[in-house]
Amino acid sequence: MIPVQYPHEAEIVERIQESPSVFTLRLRFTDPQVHNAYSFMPGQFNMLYLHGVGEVPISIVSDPQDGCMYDHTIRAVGRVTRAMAALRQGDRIGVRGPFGRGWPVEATAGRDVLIATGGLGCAPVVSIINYLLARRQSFGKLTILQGVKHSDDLIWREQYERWAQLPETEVHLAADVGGPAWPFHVGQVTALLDRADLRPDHTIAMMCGPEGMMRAVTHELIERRLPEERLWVSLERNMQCGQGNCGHCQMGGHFVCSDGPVFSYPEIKSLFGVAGF
Amino acid sequence: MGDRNVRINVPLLARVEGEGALDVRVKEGRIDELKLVIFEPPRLFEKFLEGRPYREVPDAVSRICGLCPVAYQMSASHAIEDAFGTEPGPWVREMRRLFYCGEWLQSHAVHMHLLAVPDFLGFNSVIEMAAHYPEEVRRGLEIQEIGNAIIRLFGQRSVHPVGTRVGGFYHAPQKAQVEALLERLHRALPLAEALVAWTATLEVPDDPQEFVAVSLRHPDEYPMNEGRLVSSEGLDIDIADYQGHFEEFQVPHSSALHALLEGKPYLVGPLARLNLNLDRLPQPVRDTLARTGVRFPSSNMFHSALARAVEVHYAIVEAIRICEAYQLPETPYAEVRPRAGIGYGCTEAPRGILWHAFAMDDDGRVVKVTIIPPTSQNQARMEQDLRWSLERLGLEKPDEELRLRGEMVIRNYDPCISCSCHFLKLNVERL
Amino acid sequence: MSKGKPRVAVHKFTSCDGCQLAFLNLGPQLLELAQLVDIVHFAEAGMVAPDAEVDIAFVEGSISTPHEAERIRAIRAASKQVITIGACATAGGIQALRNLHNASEWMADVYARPDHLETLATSTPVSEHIRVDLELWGCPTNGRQVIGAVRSLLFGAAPVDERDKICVECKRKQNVCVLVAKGEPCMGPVTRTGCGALCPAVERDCFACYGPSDNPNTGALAHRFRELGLSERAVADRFLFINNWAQAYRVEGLKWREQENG
Amino acid sequence: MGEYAWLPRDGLGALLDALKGRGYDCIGPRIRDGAILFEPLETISQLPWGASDRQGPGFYRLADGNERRAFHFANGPQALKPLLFAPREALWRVVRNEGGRLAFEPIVPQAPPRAVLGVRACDLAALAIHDAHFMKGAHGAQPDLQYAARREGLFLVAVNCAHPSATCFCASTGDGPEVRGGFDLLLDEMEEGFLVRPGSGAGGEVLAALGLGPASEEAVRAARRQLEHVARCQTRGLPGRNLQDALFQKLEHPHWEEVAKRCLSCGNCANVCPTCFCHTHEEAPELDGASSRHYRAWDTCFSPDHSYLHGFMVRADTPKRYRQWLTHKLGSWHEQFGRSGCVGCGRCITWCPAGIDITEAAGAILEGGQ
Ligand SMILES: Cc1cc2nc3c(=O)[nH]c(=O)nc-3n(C[C@H](O)[C@H](O)[C@H](O)COP(=O)(O)OP(=O)(O)OC[C@H]3O[C@@H](n4cnc5c(N)ncnc54)[C@H](O)[C@@H]3O)c2cc1C
Ligand code: SF4
Ligand code: SF4
Ligand code: SF4
Repeated sequence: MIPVQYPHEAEIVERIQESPSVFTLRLRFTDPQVHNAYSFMPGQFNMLYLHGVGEVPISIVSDPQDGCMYDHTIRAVGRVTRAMAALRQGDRIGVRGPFGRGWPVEATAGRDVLIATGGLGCAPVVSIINYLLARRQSFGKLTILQGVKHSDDLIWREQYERWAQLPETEVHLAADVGGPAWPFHVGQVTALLDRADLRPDHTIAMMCGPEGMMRAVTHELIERRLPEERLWVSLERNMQCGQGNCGHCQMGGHFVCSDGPVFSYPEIKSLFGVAGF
Repeated sequence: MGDRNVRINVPLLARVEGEGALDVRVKEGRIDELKLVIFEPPRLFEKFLEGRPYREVPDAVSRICGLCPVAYQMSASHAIEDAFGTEPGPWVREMRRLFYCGEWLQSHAVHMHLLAVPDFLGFNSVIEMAAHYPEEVRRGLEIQEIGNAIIRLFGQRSVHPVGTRVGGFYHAPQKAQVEALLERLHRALPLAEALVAWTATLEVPDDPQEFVAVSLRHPDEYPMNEGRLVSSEGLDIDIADYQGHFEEFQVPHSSALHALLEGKPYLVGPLARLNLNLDRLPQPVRDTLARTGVRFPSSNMFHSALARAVEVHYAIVEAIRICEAYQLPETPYAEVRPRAGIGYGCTEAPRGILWHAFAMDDDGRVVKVTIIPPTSQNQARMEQDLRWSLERLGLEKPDEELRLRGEMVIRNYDPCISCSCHFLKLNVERL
Repeated sequence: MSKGKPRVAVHKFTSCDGCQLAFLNLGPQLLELAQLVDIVHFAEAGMVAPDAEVDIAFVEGSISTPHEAERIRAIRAASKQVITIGACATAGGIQALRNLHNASEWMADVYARPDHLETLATSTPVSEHIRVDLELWGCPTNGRQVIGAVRSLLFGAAPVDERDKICVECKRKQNVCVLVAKGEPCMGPVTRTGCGALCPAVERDCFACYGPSDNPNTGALAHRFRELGLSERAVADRFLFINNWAQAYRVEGLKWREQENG
Repeated sequence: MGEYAWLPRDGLGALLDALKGRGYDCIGPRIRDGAILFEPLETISQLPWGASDRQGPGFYRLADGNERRAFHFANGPQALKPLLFAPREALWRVVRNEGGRLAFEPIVPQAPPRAVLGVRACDLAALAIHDAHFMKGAHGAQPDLQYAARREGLFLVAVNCAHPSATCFCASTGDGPEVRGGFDLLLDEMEEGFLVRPGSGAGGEVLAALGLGPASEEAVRAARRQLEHVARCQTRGLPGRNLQDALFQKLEHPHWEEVAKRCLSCGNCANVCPTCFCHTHEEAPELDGASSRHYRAWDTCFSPDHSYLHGFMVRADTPKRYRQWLTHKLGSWHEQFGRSGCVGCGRCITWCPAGIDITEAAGAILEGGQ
């Protein structure tokens, strides 16, 4: 096991600017021992450390099978992430992880998979999408619903378009505010559910994004008779340690960093949407 | 010069605390008018202290000056204790001396290394100077830091320390802390001796002049918190009688009040103190001074720098003495029982006597305050010195040289312009 | 930040000079700092270029004269980042007590010829005049704060905004609470961290020289002070002191002052 | 009753010497700045002989005790927490070389073995929780390097309480006043001396080295009476041992707003609480930028950054913050640790500057049945 009480050096192998405020860092641990020992599951995250500035929790977006590099897609919003935006290929950062419980990959076996995301919520699910697509035969239909605030916020448009071409795969996009080059739906993600052809008793749903959006989708899906235990959400809370120690991420009795960040709906139902938890 | 009209405008005088301007009008080869214009945005401390409870006063007056907060706390505490009839006792008395040593060390070290010495050596700043005199600068910073450490021992921080209360201190340092400090003081002693020797080698203009020196004088100590007010012309009065002999008045060109002693400008500060209290220095300090070959009392104003170095040495020797005898007290302060009355406090701030008068009411609230800081007392003397020095330098000299000498003269007084002032512009008008 | 070393200025307004000492008391670190940044203006330390364009302008002091009000606007125009240092620049300082009184009357009491003085009726924080990028609180601001800000900016990151309560630092230092163990009217529960909880460490009450914290429950603390035996006037004094012009304190203090006056 | 040895009062010094002789740095209660705190202990004369305390909501004063007793006081503001989970400490250090490479290194304190005298039942109950949290990875964490280094070799001399304070309610939580385990040696203080009992191999060795005789049956009976008396003196209590379900049904109770009017959101309750473990991380780079230290520092659910997410605070106001503290401490703690997070030490009551009483708040919220 790699010690995660302190970071390990990683090199930025590649840096991709996805949109004016979003960038992807492709990382590789420099210590071969760490590199070999490291493995993760879709939905897990790392604590990324910027020298002298601090650490932030960031999901791993790459496919776990692509064992030589780990991608992180980051939106520059505040102190640490904005400073990280200045990183270039060849720069070094610190990485601790992987942390948390990822998506329930086993539970997808033989089922249709619905993935609903909002905002940059797509980052944590990209990994599971890639993971599933690499094991196409083991599950049924894949439906991807992605909502963004403004049409300009959509990153990875080509990727969505590529996925949309795959067999038994549907992609539906929506923006609260559309634009000239936006051929897709204008409005809430929930409206996309009408377009998707859902088979409630065969479907498992995974959600990620703003909690309001996830709550809305959850309610819609429950209305459509999806069993609660097949609804999965990925949560965000303030995290300092990443491993169930610092107490910041608690939501009721859960440590979101280690019990989650991915939860089944019944696990968190009682406090989901209660202001203050 | 004829009727050529020259105006030199130096936007900002460096290395003094604050902003002011110097206006010099030269007429027929003589200085016709000279004004040290101090623009101190008035902060009205004397006014807003009225009605405040005595408990707050040490914390409030400290904010008059970031360079000598201890001095303000000491003068005010003494004045209020005087008004209340509080006797803080021997432990507090000794510790106040130690506390004050800290301020002399830090303030003198800052002035010598960051403000004045670069003048003598021809640098604009300590950062430039450090490249050529790394050892000397390091030594200065070390002395400054030990001064800060003494202030922190009682007050937690060196600027606006929080440990002083009327009646003494809030908290007594632990013995182990004092022992740790003592060790540092012993290490600093040779630095201070070296500083005295080195300062004596700095080349300064040799230009004696006549002036009146004023300081406190104590029966058996070098003065800090107590004593009578004496002058080089035989004044010897109780501090309560200050206003009977000294006159404070406003001049149109300055927001800092000026003061005269029986109608004459006078000098306060290290040179005045040393000139008047040589016999109160302990032997080792006198010996070190004697080895420099410079004789005191001195009438060379530029010997102020050496006087500061001597006081640095003295402060370390004195601090060692106090720390060696340190005992934890039963209580670090005397209980205070407010009563109506007027009290006076006069202590030796790094820059000279700082005089306070506090009128208090029965609830322990302030009724009226008068504060006379050293820099306003030195102002008339500075103008006198500037006149003398610039004329001696020769008014026909280029403006730049006049300006440099003018600044040097001013800085030599270590004017605490925060207790008073701002931008220093030199306007030389030659008519 | 522009290429090469960032250019830094330290400006003084109405103040005691104490916050500039946060730099001058750095010791050897001051020389190190001078290697990392280009200190172009810092009059007290000998660098003079008040109008120079800079990346970071530190501003000490409140705005209390018409000339200062002009000067601060010029500094804003010439600086990428303006960082206020200390209670004067950030909240108007102790001298803002004049704002609650008739300043011209006061002036006449201190100076025989007040007409020789040019001053505003108020002493106000820099942020009432220009946009400020970062405020470092404290009377005085300390070296850790200024170095922390500079270092963060050198790393290309915004400095951390410290807004917890003094009590947090106080407990970390394992001080004995003076409010509980001595009944002192400690302002720690409504005051911002940064100093290191200095006052309780010497067995005395915090007097709020670091200004209001996040989410300050001034009303609850004022009531607690009353329970401890403070008069209405004494409660008002607690709030109307070093940071009297800071909104949270001003409102609470004036409330008690009015109650006292009936 | 050979179970208890008898240590005469003037033999306490021998115990201290025996501990020092085994290489322990000794820590014990001492008076500092108006309270009784755990401080380095050189001689037993430094113990608070003859001192006691009076405590109430938001109130603590030293008081006269009994000259013949060194432990005749109720716990002060600290438990063992600051000794093991340091209020602020560096976790790791990083150095960046010229080429931009980063070298990370954990900072593990050089902790000499320590012996603590005067540990109470509530302190030991809290210690068990922190051991589970920091060392045994109750929530999946790898063992905490710093905590573990200090915990290793900690020798605990416990004392049964003989003087309860008005804020104690350990009897109600079931954690005291009688010490039941987790110690190396256990003392009952009587006027003439101490009953001593070992609780571990190490404790047994120290005890054997002291060569003490057995305690009299009378002394044992007196000690028992003393302990029972202390338990009876406690007047405060919680409405039940497991309040999780009850509290989470009362999330909208108006009393949350009521408490918040008085609550200063200062976090003192959580900081003095021996079981609270929240901490924040801080970065402290050197000025030259080449190296940096990553610290952790005590934090509480009353701080703004505790629940901060970019652009949004989960708990921006005091009702939410106080509710988080109480529902975690008395509620969701059960889910996390299989017990309540409250050991009944009463510190949060005494050291709350506003004098808010956790037992009263819980009572008010659960009034009318759980
Ligand atoms: C499990 C998890 C996975 C995440 N995955 C991604 C991802 O793949 N891509 C991405 O861009 N963002 C992700 N985030 C959000 C990201 O961590 C925050 O945007 C980031 O911490 C903001 O830091 P900042 O210093 O730039 O912002 P500031 O607003 O300056 O925040 C200051 C500090 O608060 C804390 N903080 C602020 N916002 C959050 C937050 N949303 N979550 C946790 N801590 C926060 C951090 O300690 C941060 O340093 C994830 C968050 C979590 C909890
Ligand atoms: S002493 Fe003051 S700052 Fe410290 S905990 Fe008590 S109330 Fe808070
Ligand atoms: S404890 Fe309060 S008054 Fe004292 S230094 Fe800190 S902020 Fe200022
Ligand atoms: S309950 Fe008391 S100690 Fe706790 S945060 Fe509120 S005021 Fe502070």
